[in-house]
Amino acid sequence: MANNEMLAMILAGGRGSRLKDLTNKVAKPAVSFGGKYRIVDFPLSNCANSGINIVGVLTQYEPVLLNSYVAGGRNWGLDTRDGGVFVLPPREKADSNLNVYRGTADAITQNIDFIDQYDPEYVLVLSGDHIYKMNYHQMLKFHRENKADATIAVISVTMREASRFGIMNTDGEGRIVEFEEKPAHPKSTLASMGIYIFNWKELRRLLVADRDNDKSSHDFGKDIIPTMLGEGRKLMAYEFKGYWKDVGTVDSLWQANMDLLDEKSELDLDDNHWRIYTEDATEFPQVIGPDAVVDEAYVTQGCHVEGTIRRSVVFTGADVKTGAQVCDSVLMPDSSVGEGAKVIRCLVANGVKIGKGAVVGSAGSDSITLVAKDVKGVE
Amino acid sequence: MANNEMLAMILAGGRGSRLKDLTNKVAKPAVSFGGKYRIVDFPLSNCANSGINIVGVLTQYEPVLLNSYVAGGRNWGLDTRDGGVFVLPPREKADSNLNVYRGTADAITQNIDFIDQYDPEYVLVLSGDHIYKMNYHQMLKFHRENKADATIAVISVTMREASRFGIMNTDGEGRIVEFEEKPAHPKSTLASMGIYIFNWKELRRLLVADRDNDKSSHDFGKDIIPTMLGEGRKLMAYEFKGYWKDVGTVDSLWQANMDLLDEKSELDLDDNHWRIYTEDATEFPQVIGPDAVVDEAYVTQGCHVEGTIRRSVVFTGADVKTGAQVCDSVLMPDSSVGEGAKVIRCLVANGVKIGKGAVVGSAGSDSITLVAKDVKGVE
Amino acid sequence: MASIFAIVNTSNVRYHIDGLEDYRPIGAFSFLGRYRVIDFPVSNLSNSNIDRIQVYVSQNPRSLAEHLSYGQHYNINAKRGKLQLLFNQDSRFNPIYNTDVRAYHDNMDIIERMQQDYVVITPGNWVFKADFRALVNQHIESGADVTLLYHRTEKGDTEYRACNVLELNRQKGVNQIKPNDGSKPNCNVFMDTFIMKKETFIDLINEAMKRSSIFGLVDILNQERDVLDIRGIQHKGSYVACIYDVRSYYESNMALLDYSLASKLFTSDWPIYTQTTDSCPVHYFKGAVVKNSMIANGCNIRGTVENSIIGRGVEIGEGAVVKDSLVLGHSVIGKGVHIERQIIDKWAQVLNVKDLVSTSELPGYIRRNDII
Amino acid sequence: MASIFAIVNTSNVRYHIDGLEDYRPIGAFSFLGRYRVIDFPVSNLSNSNIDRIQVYVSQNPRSLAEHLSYGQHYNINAKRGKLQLLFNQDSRFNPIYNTDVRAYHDNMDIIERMQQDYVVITPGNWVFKADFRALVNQHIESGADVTLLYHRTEKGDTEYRACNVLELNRQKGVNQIKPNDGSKPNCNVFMDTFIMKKETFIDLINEAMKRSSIFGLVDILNQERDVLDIRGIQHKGSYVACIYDVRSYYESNMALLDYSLASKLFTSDWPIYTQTTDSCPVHYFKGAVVKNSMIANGCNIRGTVENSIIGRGVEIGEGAVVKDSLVLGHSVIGKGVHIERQIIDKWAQVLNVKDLVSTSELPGYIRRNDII
Repeated sequence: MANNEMLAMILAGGRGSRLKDLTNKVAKPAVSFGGKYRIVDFPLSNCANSGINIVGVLTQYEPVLLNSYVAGGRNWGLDTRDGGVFVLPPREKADSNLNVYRGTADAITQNIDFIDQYDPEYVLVLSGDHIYKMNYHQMLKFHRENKADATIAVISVTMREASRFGIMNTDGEGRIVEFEEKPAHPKSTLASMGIYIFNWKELRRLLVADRDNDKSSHDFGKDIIPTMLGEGRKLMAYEFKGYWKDVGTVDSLWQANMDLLDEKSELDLDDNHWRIYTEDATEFPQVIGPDAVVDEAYVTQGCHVEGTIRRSVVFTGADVKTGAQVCDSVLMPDSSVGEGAKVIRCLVANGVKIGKGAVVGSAGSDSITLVAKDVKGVE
Repeated sequence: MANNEMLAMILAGGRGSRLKDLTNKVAKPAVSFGGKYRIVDFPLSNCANSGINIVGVLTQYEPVLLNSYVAGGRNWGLDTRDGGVFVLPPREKADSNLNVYRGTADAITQNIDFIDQYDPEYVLVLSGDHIYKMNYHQMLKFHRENKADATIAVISVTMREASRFGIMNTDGEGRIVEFEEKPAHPKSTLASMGIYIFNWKELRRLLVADRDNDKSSHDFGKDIIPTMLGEGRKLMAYEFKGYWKDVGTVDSLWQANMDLLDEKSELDLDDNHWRIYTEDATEFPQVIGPDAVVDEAYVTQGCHVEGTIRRSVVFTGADVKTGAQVCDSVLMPDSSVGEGAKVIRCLVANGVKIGKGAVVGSAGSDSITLVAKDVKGVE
Repeated sequence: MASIFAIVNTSNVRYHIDGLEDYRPIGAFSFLGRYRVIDFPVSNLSNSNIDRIQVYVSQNPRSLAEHLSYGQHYNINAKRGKLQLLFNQDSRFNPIYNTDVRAYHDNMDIIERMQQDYVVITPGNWVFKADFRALVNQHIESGADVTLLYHRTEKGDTEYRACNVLELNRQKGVNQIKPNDGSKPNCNVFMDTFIMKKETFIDLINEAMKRSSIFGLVDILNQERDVLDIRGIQHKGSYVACIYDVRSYYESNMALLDYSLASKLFTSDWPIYTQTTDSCPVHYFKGAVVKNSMIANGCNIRGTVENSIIGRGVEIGEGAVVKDSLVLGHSVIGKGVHIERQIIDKWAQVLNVKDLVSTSELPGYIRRNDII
Repeated sequence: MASIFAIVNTSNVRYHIDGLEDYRPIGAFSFLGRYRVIDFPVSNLSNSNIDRIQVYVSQNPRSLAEHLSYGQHYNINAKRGKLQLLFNQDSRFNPIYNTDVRAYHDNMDIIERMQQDYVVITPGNWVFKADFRALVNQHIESGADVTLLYHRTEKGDTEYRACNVLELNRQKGVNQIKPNDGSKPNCNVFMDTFIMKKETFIDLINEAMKRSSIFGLVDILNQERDVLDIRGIQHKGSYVACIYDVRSYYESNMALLDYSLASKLFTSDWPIYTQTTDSCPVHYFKGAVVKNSMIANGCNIRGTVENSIIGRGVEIGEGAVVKDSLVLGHSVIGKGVHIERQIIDKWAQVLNVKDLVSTSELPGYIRRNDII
């Protein structure tokens, strides 16, 4: 498809420091999820499934793995003749020096020349660290039908949660009349999902003006959207109904993985009509040994299970040895649990080895134990 | 092929300012060459044909077009399961801020983590701005057979030219005993081609030491190679025989294009055994009109010739109108020459339009006229 | 947006081209030196945002399989979309069994698993430009059960002789689909392009198989025309070619040497994709004379080329004269050889016979790999 | 480095598997739930840095064509290398004409244009691990004209019954290649793998065609054994399987449930590539019981699975019991259904018959798409 009507820009520069040791060496969008995926697979697969061909990925912090991972876009079928996934870090130009992205809006501003190459009518701005399935083409249809200047995807949250989000106050027709960042006393429960459709010409003008504004923090939520509202532009809220999760903390990342065990969860990764694509691991088939117990689990290829797994999600290449017990836990790629070891309410990071007989986590813990370093065995 | 024995790093950050307006908006490696190619196609195709699967491209100056162009590596078949072309601009890490590459060696130093991912035995360092066909696998064989610590490709130049190059003085067996940068009184005519093979472990150690050396300019030729010679390492010169050209000036770029018209030139792009790959242009077939004259010319698809072309190279999408005369010139992509116009000894830049009846360049000029802006027609 | 899958049918019992078709189906024929005929239907579909495409092929599938590969170069997302080759067994003992219906029936399980609501069936041997999504929308709005695309011609008596024509009523309803008997210059040539619901398509195939083992889609539509609402849509476009014999193949290429006509077929908003072969540009040597021709990359031209289309990697020797000819890829026209009104198939070499001039209406044909 | 091209031959008149092979050649059979048999020869070649590969296919090419695509997922550079499907016409009126020699002869122009000096011919229905580049080097050093790969077995009387065996002299010279008549447990089973110069290969094909229209490569080698230096090389490797009937297909899969054996076939320095299908991980529901099994991604497991291999996207219903079975992709084993020693082909659904237990030595077989 030669469809350059809308291109997508994924903001993937976040450090994700609340994920602690999980983002020591990788950017948050590259963090593993759901057995075989990475977080950034979700916006990228959504783009592919929505018929978007050209995706810019704005990277900044520790991008080496993320760059290698997304470059070219083959994993998502985005390596078509005229399309592709393009990694866009900050860069030196004829008329400007190398500078970090100063904010979400500045990341786009620094790539105006990239976008101009394709001359799109619309630009979709996405965040690289949410788990959800969404048809951006439907959102564009809504944007066009409403002749909006910008459309922001929103999701209904509870009143209690609302203070943690950017909240959109809308009129009866869904037009945004006010935007409040983390309001102490929210007037609505429609939270911004950080997903924006802009008319490129108009956004371009705003970005150029914002670039030289010393007072701006160069952020969509704090600067661009308020400016547009101030100018009386038509901003529409597009309500999304479905599964959406910001996996910004260890607990929320664990919970989002656990949600996969729930047959009623809206996050169905087994849906033929909306596949989530990811890298192709050349791994041994999944082997369940003669004495294994696998009860309520989400286990992927390359795993080798000889012990017991209950209510857990086990990622590519993880290894659970004889007599080991893994309950209510997430084992990230290539982690291993030694013979007789117990892992309860844990998130075990990539490649971490838990020795023979060791016990980590506990059934009654308030929060999930992040196991980011090898645990010695008990002799 | 799961061959990670040697990976290649292409230094593509150069501004190429001697190419004047040709590199205003694109990095030098992205400059067009030979009708349908870009300069960087040569090292990339050489890598593909030499069986190298993983190529890092170190970009810095104006990389947006270069990034889009090389990302993924499909044009060179490098988008295999385990391979790829990875764009590597300077970046922010957990332990360091965003900094420009301080020199050719520093560019590799800042990407030690990238290289470590693949755990190669050898690293091939290339420059992104030379035109040549070379089998790096043969060079690796030479490197291995000599049990060298580093191997540098050299080419024999005339004594007069030697002062413009880094010159390798070797013993009878080809071992480098001395390196002189642009010597006033050269002792040898073996010039460095800027192509190095290093044993990765050893290079890694040297780069880490060089990183914190305040006195270093972090350059291979000026710092790393002299250090290795000082340590008494075995550095071998690998003599290349064949076509090799640094297209660093308008005149040399023009000349390298003209060399394609010479049937005896060693730069044979029609060689089935060593193809140069490039992007796939969706262009109309090449059309030669009823009154056209095409005599000694190199013309590619997407061109439309109604006028006269003599001793010239005509790039993708260029247009030569009725009665126009193009002699001893290079017409870069999408340029056009209006009815009755004359273009003589010129290099016409991408997209430049030469109006009806205009005359640019002259037969007796000392140097080639670079036409980088539209030329108005004569009424 | 209506969900649509497409079928490109590359074998049709009505069309056969001696010589050239011994090596590949018509869809794989070289076109304008640089394309293959099938690039046109597949690019049309891709540009229409239809990215589930089944290509049916029976004989000699290799060149088509390699050329189509998996569709990346047609801008088709390989995850969400799919360019799929489907093979049908070719009954050589009696070709009347090789109907389109049988090919679809052989692959019925795959057709049944398609998730799309509509199907566009378009042939692999016609060259034209069409927005199939717009045509499907027109089909849906009309309320018809089946829509057939036709080309209005004034040359039905001399051209399109192997094609079917549509007899239409005043409401564009199809009264009959019947072979062009050449009796009328003005007629509605059926472009072998069908639009219908997937369910209608499956019903028609099953019904056709039930009624006769040698029924094609056209036959069953003729029988069902009182039950179904079958309508014609006239194709708009300045260039239409059906390649069904040597003459139509030759002339459909040559017609595009008219630059003003070619400019209408190739426009920047409707790219025609093909597979790159990484050939270098054309090298014109001193003494070359080239007029009114299209030359594909990788050629070395030392002689004279006039009113001709030259495929990739062709060598034209010193003093050679090539006029009014189609020279396919990797052929060699030797020193001093003179050819006129010839089709030279791939890898052929004309070296020792110095004059090859066709004087009849039909162009001459030199077989693949032959040395002449 | 010797320049080598490879041929993977997926059709062999000696081997035929009723049922499964009606839908695809043996090379396209599912293996260990996640692979296809042909992944092994192609990965062997890719890992041996041989990237010009011709796959010969006669019947039902679709699944192979789709699975192989153009070889990117086998780590083959699509510009420098090429994974190419070559088709040979299948003479259904008399299968004795379907020889390997005829297939190569049909594509002789392509073979002649190959630029490589050596050819490795390896079959599409054997599973083993081999470094073909090392074998070619061994071949070159030995000075032999033709090298044949063989597997030393002690079970020649019960296994490899459709294979040929090599009679060797003390210098590993091949005295004869002849059908395994089952008379000896100890024998040298020919692994249908040949190494020779391209020129020797072309000469043998031409010579075979001259002598008999139904000669295969093995026949001509038998006749030329006094002229040519034909030698055997013994294959070293802990796992070798020839898939030539239902029993060998079943047992070659089941043998790999022994993890220590499987670990020798799958090592990190010799990846076995296959095509991804983007299935999600396996979901084990509350109450699932799984022992000693391999489960491919995309499955939903609610029942019991023991000593079985389950393909992609299979549904095992509540209370269902699957034992000692091979369940191919996208099948459904319904609630409470009990199957034992069965091969369930793709897309089949066992819903209404509650017990499917094979008591004979042969496993049962349920056809593709069937509802039981």
